[in-house]
Amino acid sequence: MADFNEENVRRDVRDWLKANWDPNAKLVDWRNKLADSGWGVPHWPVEWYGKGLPVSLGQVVDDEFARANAVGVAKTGIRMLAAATLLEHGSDFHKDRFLRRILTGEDTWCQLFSEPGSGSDLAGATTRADFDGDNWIINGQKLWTTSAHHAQFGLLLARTDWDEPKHKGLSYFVLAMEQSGVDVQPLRQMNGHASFNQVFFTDAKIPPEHLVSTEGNGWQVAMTTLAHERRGAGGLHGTSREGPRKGNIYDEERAEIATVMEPYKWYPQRAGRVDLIVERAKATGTITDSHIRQEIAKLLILSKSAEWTARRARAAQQQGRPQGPEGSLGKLAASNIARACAHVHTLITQTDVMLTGQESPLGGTIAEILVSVPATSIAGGTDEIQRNIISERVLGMPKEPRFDTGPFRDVPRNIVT
Amino acid sequence: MADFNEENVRRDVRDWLKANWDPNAKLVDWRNKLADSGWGVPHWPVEWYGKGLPVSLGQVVDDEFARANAVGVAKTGIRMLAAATLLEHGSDFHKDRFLRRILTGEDTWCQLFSEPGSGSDLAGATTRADFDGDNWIINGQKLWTTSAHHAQFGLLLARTDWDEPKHKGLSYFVLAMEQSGVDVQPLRQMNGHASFNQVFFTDAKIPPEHLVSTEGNGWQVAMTTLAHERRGAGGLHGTSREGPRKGNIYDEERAEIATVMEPYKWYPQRAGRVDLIVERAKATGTITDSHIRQEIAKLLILSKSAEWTARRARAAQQQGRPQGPEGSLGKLAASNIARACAHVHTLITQTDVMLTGQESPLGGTIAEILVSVPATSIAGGTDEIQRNIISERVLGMPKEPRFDTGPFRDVPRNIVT
Amino acid sequence: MDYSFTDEQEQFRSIVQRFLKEKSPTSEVRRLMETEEGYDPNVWRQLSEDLGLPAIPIPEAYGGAGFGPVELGIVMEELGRSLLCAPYFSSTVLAANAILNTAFESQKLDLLPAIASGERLATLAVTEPNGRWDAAGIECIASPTADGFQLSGTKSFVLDGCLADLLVVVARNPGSAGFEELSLFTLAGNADGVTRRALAPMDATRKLAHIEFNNAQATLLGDLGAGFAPLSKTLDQAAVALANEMVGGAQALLEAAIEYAKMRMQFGRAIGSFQAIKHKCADMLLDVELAKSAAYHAAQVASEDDPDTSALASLAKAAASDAYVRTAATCIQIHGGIGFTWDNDTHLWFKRAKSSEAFLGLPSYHRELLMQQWGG
Amino acid sequence: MDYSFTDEQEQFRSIVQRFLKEKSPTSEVRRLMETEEGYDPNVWRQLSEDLGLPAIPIPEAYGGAGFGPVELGIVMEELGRSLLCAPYFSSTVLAANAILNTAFESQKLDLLPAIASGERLATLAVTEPNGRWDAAGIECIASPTADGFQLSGTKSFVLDGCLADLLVVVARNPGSAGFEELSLFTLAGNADGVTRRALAPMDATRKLAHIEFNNAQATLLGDLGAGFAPLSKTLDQAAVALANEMVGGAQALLEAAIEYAKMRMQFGRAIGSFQAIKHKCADMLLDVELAKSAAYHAAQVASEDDPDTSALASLAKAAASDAYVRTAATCIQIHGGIGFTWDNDTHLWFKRAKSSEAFLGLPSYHRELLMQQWGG
Repeated sequence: MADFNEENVRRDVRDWLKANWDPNAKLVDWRNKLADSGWGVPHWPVEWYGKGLPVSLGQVVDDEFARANAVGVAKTGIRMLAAATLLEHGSDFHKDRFLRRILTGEDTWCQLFSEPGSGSDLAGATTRADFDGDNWIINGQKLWTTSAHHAQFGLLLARTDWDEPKHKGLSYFVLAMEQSGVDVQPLRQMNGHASFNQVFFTDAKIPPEHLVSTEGNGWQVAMTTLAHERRGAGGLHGTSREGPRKGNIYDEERAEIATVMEPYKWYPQRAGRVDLIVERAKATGTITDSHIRQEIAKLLILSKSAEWTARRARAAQQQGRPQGPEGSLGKLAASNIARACAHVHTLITQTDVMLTGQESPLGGTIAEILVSVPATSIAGGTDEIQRNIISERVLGMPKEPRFDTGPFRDVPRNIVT
Repeated sequence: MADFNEENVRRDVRDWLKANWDPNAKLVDWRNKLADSGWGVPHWPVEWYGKGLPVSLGQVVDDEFARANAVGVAKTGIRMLAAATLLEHGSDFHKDRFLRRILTGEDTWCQLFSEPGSGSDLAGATTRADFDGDNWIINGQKLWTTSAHHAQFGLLLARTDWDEPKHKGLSYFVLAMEQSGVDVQPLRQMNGHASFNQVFFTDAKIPPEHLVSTEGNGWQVAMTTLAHERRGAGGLHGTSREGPRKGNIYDEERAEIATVMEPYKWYPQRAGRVDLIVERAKATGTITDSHIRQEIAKLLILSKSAEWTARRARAAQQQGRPQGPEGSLGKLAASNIARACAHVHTLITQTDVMLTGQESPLGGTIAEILVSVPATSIAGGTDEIQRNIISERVLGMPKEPRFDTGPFRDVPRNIVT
Repeated sequence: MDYSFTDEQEQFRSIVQRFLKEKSPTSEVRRLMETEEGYDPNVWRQLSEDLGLPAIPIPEAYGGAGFGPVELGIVMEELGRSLLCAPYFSSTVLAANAILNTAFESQKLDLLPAIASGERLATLAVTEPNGRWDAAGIECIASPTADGFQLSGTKSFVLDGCLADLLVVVARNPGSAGFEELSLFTLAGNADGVTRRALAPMDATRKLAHIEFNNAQATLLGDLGAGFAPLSKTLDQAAVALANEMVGGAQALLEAAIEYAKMRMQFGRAIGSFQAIKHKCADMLLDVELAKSAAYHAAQVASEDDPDTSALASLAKAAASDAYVRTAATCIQIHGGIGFTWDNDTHLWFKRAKSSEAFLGLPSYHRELLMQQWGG
Repeated sequence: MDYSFTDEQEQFRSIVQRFLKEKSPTSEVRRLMETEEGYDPNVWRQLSEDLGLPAIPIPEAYGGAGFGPVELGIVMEELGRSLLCAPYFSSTVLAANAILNTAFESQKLDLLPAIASGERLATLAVTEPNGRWDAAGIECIASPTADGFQLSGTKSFVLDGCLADLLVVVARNPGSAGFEELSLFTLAGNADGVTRRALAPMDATRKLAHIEFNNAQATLLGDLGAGFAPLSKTLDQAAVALANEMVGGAQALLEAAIEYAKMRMQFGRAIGSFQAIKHKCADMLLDVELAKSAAYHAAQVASEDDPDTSALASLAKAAASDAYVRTAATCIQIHGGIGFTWDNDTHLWFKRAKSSEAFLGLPSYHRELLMQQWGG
């Protein structure tokens, strides 16, 4: 078991796939087989559906699955953040109860962290969890909850102690979404999509065994979830592989991915679509204007430089060097790129900027860019928060003095009605 | 005396000038006559060289002086700030001792407020004044002191109490510059000019009667000086009138003004010289480029809009309306204009940007612009301070919490060596 | 040149502001922008009868109130602030001015009184599917017939084009090109040979139409082929009016951002106490005040028929447009995620800012026009 | 494509950095920039003999060290950081590459070893008083004579032109124009018919010369009229080197600004604790790191002789130049009044940033070059 090497692993997984893989199986049956075998999440512990392989050898397993065109465990959406968090902080009860159905895709999860009154300041959550002797009773409101409307479970950050400082009064729960005290409403954005939900809790119930880690330790657990989110474990990992993929199981997987990816379909437009710029400028004839050429060039320079900066960060990581400043800059660069894109698309599109929908340029794509880019500098941490983080953590500049360190009860906060 | 009206005043000053004005007089003699008559500063009190006229009628007197081509009292440089401050806060001794020679131009003054350790935070001054039983003993260093090298007196802000909060431990003095404990050194700027001085105090002496107002009240007195400075009472009021001006007194006045104005000769370049842009773009042939046309247009729009904004503020003032936000924006607008000018001058000047001096474009003017504009967003209050003022005083946004309200002794500050 | 409003003008502004505050809360804006016609006829009648706003720029001789660009600017600024959904820009600013600048006396007497009273809704159709705002971009043809002219071609981005009773259309003589031989014509919105279709506007508060003319019978306004100068003047007047509308919208956004920043708490403080937010707000104020100065100045020179009006109209359009778009983006940013939601009102002004940026030509187009006049 | 430096390259950087830190403190920069020749021959000798820096980009066959643009980029970045006053860019980057790209084998063997050893100082004269950096701007004429060519015309902005032993001069055939019939020539700096005069540079650490050629006898490098391609390649290589120099300077400014902001107290706090300053620093870091990526990437593709090198050289020049100028301005702003004084070192880099912005062509020129290659 301890003697892993690439050759052994490759042979074992190849043999196992040869013996077991069937593109006409039912998706859940196949994934149960993966969970039992350990090949679905080989870097997980042997006790919990894995094989205890080092992460580096995971790539070998992935390669073999790709070679065989074999479908893997469910990985899209919030479910892998839930799994990672529970593996680190959950009890055996939690692992036993939740992990298998995460892998099979039978349960969908959502993240219940942000609130109307706590955005940048996530630890200022005021959704309350009060223990009534039998259950935790949840009241409050969460926001920006992707996929809440079809999730079975939510990762909930709620306040259990109002006399502790704000980071210490929070607890972390697994909440069953399908109950009467939970009301999920779509939240429409200014671009017309409703990718997110608002979730209202009115005396929703959580049994005591669904508390993760200990009471008051919720912020630490949430940090684990957020760290995995930053590393890209959640959300957008969901494009099916292309290739000669015919068979029932592929259809089932495609449907699963389509559902999970639905909220993200405008994300490329949110980023500004630098890829469209030069072709559009040619098509509209604006590429001959020296002013527009300058603006396009500035955008291309920004975008390429950001791309190379991300690669520098990745290269340093791969070589095991300490991460330089270049690793923290991507989000801020993306905001600048999105803004510059909207500006250049406007210059190129001219009067057609006034239109939207099918009849407008690129069947509405340009209009969608223009009304979506404002989200880039906000979602996942505003530019202002990013600049704080960069200046304090990367440049070592002194922190701002804080005014929210006393008992949370006394900290000035928003009145949410 | 109380019955002022425009007609009387105009007749009186005209008669008086007719009887007294002599373009061949000696400048000091003439100004002593002005001081005695009250016509030099007619809005000053009768007891102190004035006629107690309302400010509005001062314009009538100015008009008649201009009509007669008569020279007025000395008004350039810091001296009028000194006079205004002493008129408001000074004792009769101060007024008697200093005001006449301010008006005659025999004494030149300088302002000793800024220090190496206190720039934006003027109230953080650490130049100390300690009373030894006979005199105040001054030690420390001042900076950005225009004309200190030929001033007879300085307006000094110094700390007399280190246990009071910082605004309350300061006192305001008149310091005689011509003494051994005062060492004036020119301070060279990055553009090569040395318009300012550094002033070092080593046991410089001030007699007790040169304290202005009371001990510990220095910040209030300094506020008066600064308010007059903002209103434009000091500094740049010094271009001689043009016209058929022959006679000894004109020569003397011209020489006086030339000396006072010397430090300011690069100020037009500091502002960016938007006036040169279009002609330069034509001369260099760059005006045909659509990119450069856009940049020039942006600059012209900014500059004209700022000019009209200033006029809106003046018009409101003249009509006695409450000042709108437009009155506080000029300085910040000037920074944006200076920066945009430097950018456009660079675009127009191209490779010649590498040169300086006589052989370079416009005999060095362009080069001087490029190395002078960085001062615009700093001098007289940085852009950052301006934005604080605008957001707090105009927009009513909440102030930042302060950390310098305790005894000054305990306030973290710069170590100046 | 006067750099302030008179007391009468300030009073007039207050009246307009109060009316709009009552009649055009964002709940009404949201309701009307989802309708096909895009305005409330009742409010339009009140605005016409009680306040006489459609009459503002029209001389008394034609049933108007005889005010000038400054008073029109005041109305526009308040309309921009309140986002009132109404065919004011199309009928009062574009069509009325086009007729005033182009038509014979008898035509003005015939056409303008009903526009001034608000009973007739008119609009001006200049731009075509190519999106150009310069006269040389016009391809619509007016062919002479026995009893007038027949129009053929396509107009697009026509403000309230589906709603208008009367269309003022710019077209050219057959075989002509460039700035020459342009004329303005009128015809009823529902005339034979006219096919109107609503476009899907990014800014739902600004209804736009695509209009096809197939040998539609039309009446010539003024002299044949003399349309360039009056059209240019009309577009300059429209740019001045739009600039004033835009600074009103920008002001509304600025106020919303500041109000939110003072109220919103994060980290135990109002976010408005953080320099990052305070300094953004100071920069926004500067931006908006400078744009206001440009818009007011342009209205003033336009009222004096100053020869520099065209340059200053372009200057004001560019300044106000850039300031509006920037302010809208910053207002969303200060609101954070909330500012990106449909329920928050910021996007209503954001979209108006974007549509105004393009309407009558982008800022870059107007900067180029400015340079043609000031840059030699 | 590799996105990191090797351990050997990092080691090499450390050695160069240590040497420059010792030999080129700003006190030395200030001393040397006031001298006519603008460098310290002793330091140049050490830099040549001990570190072999002039040999870096020259192949071993010609007495060089045989390194490529990446190692040259490392040297340039450190030179930019330290502002060393020395004729490195002129001799090693411009002249050596021009000769390498243009000359016959025998000429390379003749000319390069002394440049590689640092004993001969050479420079390249391209630009003329018209300030153009494109080959079509060249007006200098090379007329054939019995024993070679005679140069006539004027060069300007020639880096270290008064100092150089050897001038490499770009000239064209009589009667030619545009990009055709250009050639490169060499002659001694003190040859007959050569009149050199120092220009007054804004950046005193970069000595510039105005050089007149009056029928000066010169030697043709390579083939007659084949100069365009090697000249373009040389200018691309120079742009890559300059981009790397600029990011070194920008990094020095960034570090100075942050150090000052952490140390400087106002209002009882380090100014670096104010968001206005912190956020400026975060933006500066982003600016500098993005420019670094562009500069490193350009050096890497240049070392692979990638056909996209020219586009990426222009991209890097524009990115680094803009970042450098912005960082210099922000560094002064963060220092406040102190940053505007002569005694504070910031202006040394500020002026280098401004001169580098124009040297080899402004960012706008390079953005246009980029678009010619990427924008169709």
